[in-house]
Amino acid sequence: MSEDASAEVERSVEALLFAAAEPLSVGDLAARLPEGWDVGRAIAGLRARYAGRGVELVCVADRWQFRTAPDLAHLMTEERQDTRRLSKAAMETLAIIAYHQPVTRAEIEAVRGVGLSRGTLDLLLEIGWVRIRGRRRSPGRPATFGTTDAFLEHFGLPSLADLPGAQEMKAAGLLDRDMPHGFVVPRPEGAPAADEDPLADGDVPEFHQDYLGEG
Amino acid sequence: MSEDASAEVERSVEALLFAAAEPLSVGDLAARLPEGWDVGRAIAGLRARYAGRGVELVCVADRWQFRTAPDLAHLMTEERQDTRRLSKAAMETLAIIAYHQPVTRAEIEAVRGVGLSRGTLDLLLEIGWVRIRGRRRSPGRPATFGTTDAFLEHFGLPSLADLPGAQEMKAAGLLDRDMPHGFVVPRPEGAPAADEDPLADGDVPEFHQDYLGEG
Amino acid sequence: MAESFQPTLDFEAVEAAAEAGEALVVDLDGFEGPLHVLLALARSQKVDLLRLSIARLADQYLAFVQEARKRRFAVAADYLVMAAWLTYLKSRLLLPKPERKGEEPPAQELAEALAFRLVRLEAVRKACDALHARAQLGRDVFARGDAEQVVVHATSRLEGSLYELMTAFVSQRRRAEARRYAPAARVEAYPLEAARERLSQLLPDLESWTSLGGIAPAPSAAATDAKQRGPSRASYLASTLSAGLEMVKDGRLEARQLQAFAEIWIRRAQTRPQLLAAE
Repeated sequence: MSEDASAEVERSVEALLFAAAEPLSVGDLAARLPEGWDVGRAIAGLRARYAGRGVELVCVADRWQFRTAPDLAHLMTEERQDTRRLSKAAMETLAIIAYHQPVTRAEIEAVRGVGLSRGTLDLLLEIGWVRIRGRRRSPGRPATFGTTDAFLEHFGLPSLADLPGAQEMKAAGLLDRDMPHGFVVPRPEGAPAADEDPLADGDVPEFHQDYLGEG
Repeated sequence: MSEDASAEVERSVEALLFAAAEPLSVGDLAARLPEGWDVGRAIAGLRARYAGRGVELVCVADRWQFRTAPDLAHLMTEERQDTRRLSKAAMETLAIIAYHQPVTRAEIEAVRGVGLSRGTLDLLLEIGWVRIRGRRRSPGRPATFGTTDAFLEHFGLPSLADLPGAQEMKAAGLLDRDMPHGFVVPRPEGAPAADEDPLADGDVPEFHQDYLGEG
Repeated sequence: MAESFQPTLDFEAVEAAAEAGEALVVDLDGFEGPLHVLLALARSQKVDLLRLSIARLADQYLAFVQEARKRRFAVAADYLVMAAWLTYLKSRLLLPKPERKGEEPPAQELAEALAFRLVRLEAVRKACDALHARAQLGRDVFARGDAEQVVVHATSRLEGSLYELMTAFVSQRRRAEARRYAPAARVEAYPLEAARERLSQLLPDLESWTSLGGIAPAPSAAATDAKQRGPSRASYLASTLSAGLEMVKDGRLEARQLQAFAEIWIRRAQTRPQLLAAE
């Protein structure tokens, strides 16, 4: 592709990403551009071009979006939204779900050593950062929770693998579902490792069963 | 002002303009930046930087905003095509116009035996399958309707003479039951009929007179 | 470690923990649960959590719970469960080593498991901080404030086939046909009077069985127009039958039919005396 042509791809991708309200995937972009245009290369070019500028091109949830540079946050007083300050319990629950997913309610409780109030999960589901992923193939078929793309977008993460410290935690065995040595006291719950069934259509777990009844 | 400092002003203005929900004036920008920052120069710098890119900094009513480049407007539109069917009434009206042309509104109603809703003719005219051919040389000089080339193209007809006649209708099994009394498939008139004046320039039929008032 | 296990020194233990740099306010609301308290206490030991002195941690925790109960009446049950379990664990840790295998996991393993849980909770805490420190959308970084929506041009393509056009034409014509009321098309009937008169004239000649169809007048074949043609064949037949049945009733005519829809035969009535004689 000639110099001119690739410049044209770049500015087209720039315009599309700039105009969009939502992050766009390479596929989204390609679908709106003539066939054969090298979107990936254009994105790489744009990333370099915007590096260090007031606006940067970032990858969130495997999609691309222009965002203001983080160090300029202090200027954005007008735009700042009243973000709900999550309680410590909610934030820890979110972190456990993010790092340990798919994770059941009982497993969340095991990590924190304390029961999970129903409102906490409700809140995270309502914000749209957490979703019910499926069901664990274990007695009672408890619902498993995971995070959403909106979670990745909010925290500016390209993917779950980019969760801060996730690699270290995994290496240290901290993300293993089983407690070592069958640690059972004081809360006797060590869910057996089993696979997860994806949530089937219409298989919406009932709150009483899945949030309260299990564990 | 040093090079670094003016670059900082530029990227701050860039971020503010990007994130703002509406265009910002120089005054708006200055109010949100530390005192003494040269907003005008930053804007000039940004204009130059974005010139020819996919996104441009434009001034609208003394306010500044980023807009996608005008030549990329086609990317901001999405063509979506959905197919729909003509209503039964519209299809029948089309058939009458096709076979009986040139035909006035009153004649269409006489053939169908029911009044013609304004929307039906409007729709056919809007689709471009029906046109006003001229005026009947009769009291009130009603507009005459006929089909267009687009109609022939859509139905794959080389000419009006190729409209299927009674034989084809019989072959299609449409006349199997009892043939309607005195069933004749009229030959449509492509050329102006003897009692028809072609539409002269500027002789735009008025709705009330030609679509509704007559008959 | 063992020397600090003195119930009377509880208060000092909490203070010691606080002095160790951990702002350990005795307020249960500040903690999510016993594990969080343990984590806060463990941090005060300033060692790798996996090399923690569990016995010392147990003492610190018991002191904390004691203090909490001193100031408040209600302490959540799980805090007490943890206290009881820690007391048990500590006593087992202090027991001389040789333990019978197979009964319960060795105390050291339980202690390690507890340490692991603390490490895991600590990791979650750190993850929380790391997440919180990230540039969050709407708080630290911002997307386009005035997004240009993609304009959707919906062009609807009309579907229509010649077959549909033909169908529409025919069905419209059929409806027009059904609507048409044509009084001119009324059927002209053969008057009953005429049939009666004609049959009376023919009666003397009807010596033997003659078919009704043969007697009824035929429509004029010469006429081309429907109006000139006069009554239909069916009308001639019906009126002639009707007149014939009247004459049967009067005793002047006889009629017979072998079966339904078969030909109807008529003849002049035979005289009654002859009939009687015959019987």
